[in-house]
Parts: sequence; C-alpha cells; structure tokens
Amino acid sequence: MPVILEFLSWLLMFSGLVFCFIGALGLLKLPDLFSRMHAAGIIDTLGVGLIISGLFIQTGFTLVFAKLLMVLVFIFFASPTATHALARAAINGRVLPNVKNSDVPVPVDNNLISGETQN
Amino acid sequence: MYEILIIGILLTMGLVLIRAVIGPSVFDRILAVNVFGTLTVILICVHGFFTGRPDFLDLALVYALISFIGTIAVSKYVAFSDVKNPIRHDFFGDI
Amino acid sequence: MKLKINDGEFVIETLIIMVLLSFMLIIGLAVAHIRNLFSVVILTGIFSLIGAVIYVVMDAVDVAFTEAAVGAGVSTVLLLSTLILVDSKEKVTPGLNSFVAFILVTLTGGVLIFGTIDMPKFGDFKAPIHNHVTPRYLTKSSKEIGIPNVVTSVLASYRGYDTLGETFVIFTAAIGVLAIIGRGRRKPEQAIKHAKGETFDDT
Amino acid sequence: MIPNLQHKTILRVVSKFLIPFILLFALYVQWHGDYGPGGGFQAGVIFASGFILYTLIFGVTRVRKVIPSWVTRLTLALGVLIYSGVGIATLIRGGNFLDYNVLSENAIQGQHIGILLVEFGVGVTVFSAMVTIFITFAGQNRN
Repeated sequence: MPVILEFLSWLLMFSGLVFCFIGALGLLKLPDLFSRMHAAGIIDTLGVGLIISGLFIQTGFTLVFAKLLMVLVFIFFASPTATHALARAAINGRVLPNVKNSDVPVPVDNNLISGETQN
Repeated sequence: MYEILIIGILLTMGLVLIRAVIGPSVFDRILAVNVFGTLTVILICVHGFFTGRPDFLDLALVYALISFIGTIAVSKYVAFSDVKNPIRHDFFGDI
Repeated sequence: MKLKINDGEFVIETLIIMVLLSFMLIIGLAVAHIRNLFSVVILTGIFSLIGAVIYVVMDAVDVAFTEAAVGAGVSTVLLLSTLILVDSKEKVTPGLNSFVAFILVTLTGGVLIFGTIDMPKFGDFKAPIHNHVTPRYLTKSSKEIGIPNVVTSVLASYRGYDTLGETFVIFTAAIGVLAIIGRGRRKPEQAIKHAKGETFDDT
Repeated sequence: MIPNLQHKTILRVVSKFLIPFILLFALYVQWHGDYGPGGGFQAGVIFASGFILYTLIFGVTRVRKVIPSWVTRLTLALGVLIYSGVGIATLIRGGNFLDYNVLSENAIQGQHIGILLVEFGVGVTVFSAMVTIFITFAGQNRN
C-alpha cells in the first residue's frame, strides 16, 4: 500500500476517534436530554463514518469491504431512527428541553405535549 | 496503531457507561445504551483488523441490523406502556 | 490463519478483557442498586453487549454470535413485554439482617475463589479438558465431517444428541408459555368472532 | 396535512427498508453456518427479530395476518420433527441414531446433508418458539 494511502487511512481513523471522544464528553457534560442526543449524533455519524472509512482504505476491494459498507449503511439508517423514536417518546413522556437560559421563547405546541398517552 | 485506537474506543465506552449508570432519567440510559451499541460495533470491526482476521464482521453486522429493535421497543414502552398495538397514526402522537 | 500470537497482541487483548470485565462489574453493581426494573432491563442490554465483545476477544465467535443475536433485540423485548404485565418498581422486603447475609455471601465467595486455585490456568494446553476429545475434533473433523467450521461439526454431528435435547428444551419452553398464558378463557362474543375468522389474536 | 403521507412516518419507512435485510441476513447465517460463525439457533433468533420488529411497528393483529397462530404452532413442531426424522432416517438406512454417514453413498456427503437438515430443523423451531413466546406475552392485557 502506498504510504500516502496508509497515512490517509490512519488520519481518518484517528479523527473519527477524536469525534467519538468529543461525542462521549458531550453525552456526559451537556445539561439536558435533547442536547445529549445531539452529542450522540456525532458518534453515530462522524465517529462511525470516519473510522469505517479508514478501515475501507486498509482492506481494499474485497468481501470485507462489502460487509463494512453494509455495517456503515445500516448504522446510518438505524441509529438516527432510534434516536428519533426516543425523542418522540421523551416528548410524549413530558420531558421538555431545558430552555431556562434562552432568550428566544420556545413555541410549545399544546397538541404535542398534552397529547393523550393512552391508546 | 490499532492498539491506540482500541484503547481510545474503550475510554469512550467508559465515558458513555458513566452516563448510563448515573441516569438521571430513563431516556438518558436508553440513549447511552444506543451509543454503547454503536461503539461496540466499531470495537468489533477494529479488533477484527487488529488480529488480522476481519472475517468476524458478521457480528458487527448483526448489531448494526437489529440493535435498534431494543431501542424502539423501550421507546414504545415508555410512550404507550405496551408493545401490542401499532404505533399511532395521528400526525403528532407517532413515536 | 496465523497460529502464533505475539506478546504485544496478548497484552492488548488482556487489557481489553480486564477493562470490559470492570465495566461489567460496574453494571452489575448498578443493577443491584437501582430499584426501577425498567432501568435494570436497559442496563442488562449493556451487560450483554460487553459479554459479546469479551467472547469475540477470546476467539469464541460462535458464542459471541449467539449472545449478539439474542442480546441485541430479543431478550430486551421479551423482558419488556414481561414488564408490561407486572409492576416496574421493585418491592424491597425488609426483615432479614443484611449483615449476616453479607458475611454468608463473602464466605461463599471466598470458598469459590479458593476452589479455583486448583484449576488449570486459563488457556493451559495441559488442562484435562483439552486432552480428552478435543484433539480428535480438531484434527480429524475435516476428514470425518468435511466442513471448515469445527464448532458446527461438533454441535450438529459429534454432539447431535445434545443439540436434539436443546431443541426439545426450546420446544417445551414455547409449549409451556402457550399452555400457561396462551389462550385464556374467551368471552362468548370473542369466541364467535374467532370462529368467524374476524380476529387473529391468540389471547 | 397531506392525507396519504401521514401514515408514512419515519419508523415505518425505515423498518420496511430494514426488515428484508434482516430476513436475508438470517438466511445467510442459516446456510453459511458450515463455513463461518452462525448456525440454526442464531438464524432462527435473527429471523424472529425481523418479525418482532414488524410487530412493534404494525401491531399484533397485523402480524397475525402475516403469520397466523396455526402456522407458528405447526412450524414449532415441524422443526423438532425434521431433526428427529433425520435420526429415524439414519436408523432405517442401517446406521446408528443421528449417524449421518449412511445418508448417502459417500460418508462426507452424508454428513453434509445431515448437518444441513438438522440445522434447518433447529432454525425453524427456534424461530417459531421466539415468535410464539413474544406474541403471546405482548398480546396479554394487563388487568
């Protein structure tokens, strides 16, 4: 493998690791649920994407490449969907964003909040 | 080089684990489990390359495909406290 | 496939296993401490994830695959659907002296750890388990069975009786669930609906 | 609100995209178990996961239209029957119980056939058991 490709691969992987770490720090430090979801999004998209892109360069065009591509695609589809379902469930469960320090009044849709939780 | 990557991912997992344990709300735990699953997928991939046997990616594929079923089930449980009925049709109430 | 593992790889794999086991310990303590059963179900998911990774690092890929397939979706969903039927808050029963219980648990644990001192070291090739039938499985399975995955040949062919028994156990579990909570007594109108084929519910 | 769009929410779309892949992957695990990790048990659980996802999104009533209860009960017994049937077949052909060598002229080929059938039986039983247990539990009404 050319040195430049090797270098590029490791660059991608370590930047992915840095993004993962930033996301985890955000998950730990941010004040409320919805901002933590934002931090989790960094891991699910940039962290995974960059690390697996680095592995792509390491493997070349083989069966492993196809499997890695499938892992990437499925995470890209499934993970945001799961977070979306979680956010909906949280709003249904009367968890609201922490907007104490915000200047902008948050438009609160009464339908959304007081929607009956029974079936 | 892979060693540093693996240690970094383990460190990240530790941070996420703290969030899962301290909570405080149940949604934070679900979110942390979700992220933990994603990190597990990465760890399995990288470990496969580290040992030179990347044939074990099937395992990562399983997690990528079906780990979100659990998240959807718990979201549905919290929102409706059942898993029996279909998710709702109305514009706002759907999870 | 490489057969020799160099020292650096061994050190890093030991490190991974140690870190993951300590994660498991933290999760275990949290599960014992938290009273909300719903949170416990969620934390159990992490426990299963860590277990799968440890199996992968120990090269037990088939076991890891089972753990992944069951732990990722099915076990969480089954625990949740049980939780719907019961209360999600754990009741604390006061009464027994916790100090005596602590002493008893510590003693039992000490005896168990004492028992492991006699056992062969992890991965020792001179251990009895590796000298009984394992050499035959490993050396002759490609000639006798002819498929590359030794685990499958052991499960399905050499140990076919055991697997048959396991299949019967799963069968019995499903039958038991059906017999106990499967199809309770129907109300008359529901029975009519079912007979007409208008409802597909099992309940 | 656009009438026909409001049903096509994110979860439905993504689930409909993912369920075929889950089922396909389960089949891959089932028939590739000889060469890689996996086998009947794992395949059955993954196949059942696809149906569980469908149940979560579309409800018990609808999944029972896709796979009625008599089908799961039939396949539940069928898997065990396939497994034991292979054993009986080996007995009839003059071997020991579950000795696949006699299933074909060539011993290796006999082993192949036997393992394939047995794994299929395990997969079918595990799939039906998981679906049955989940739907029975999820369909209960709390009282």
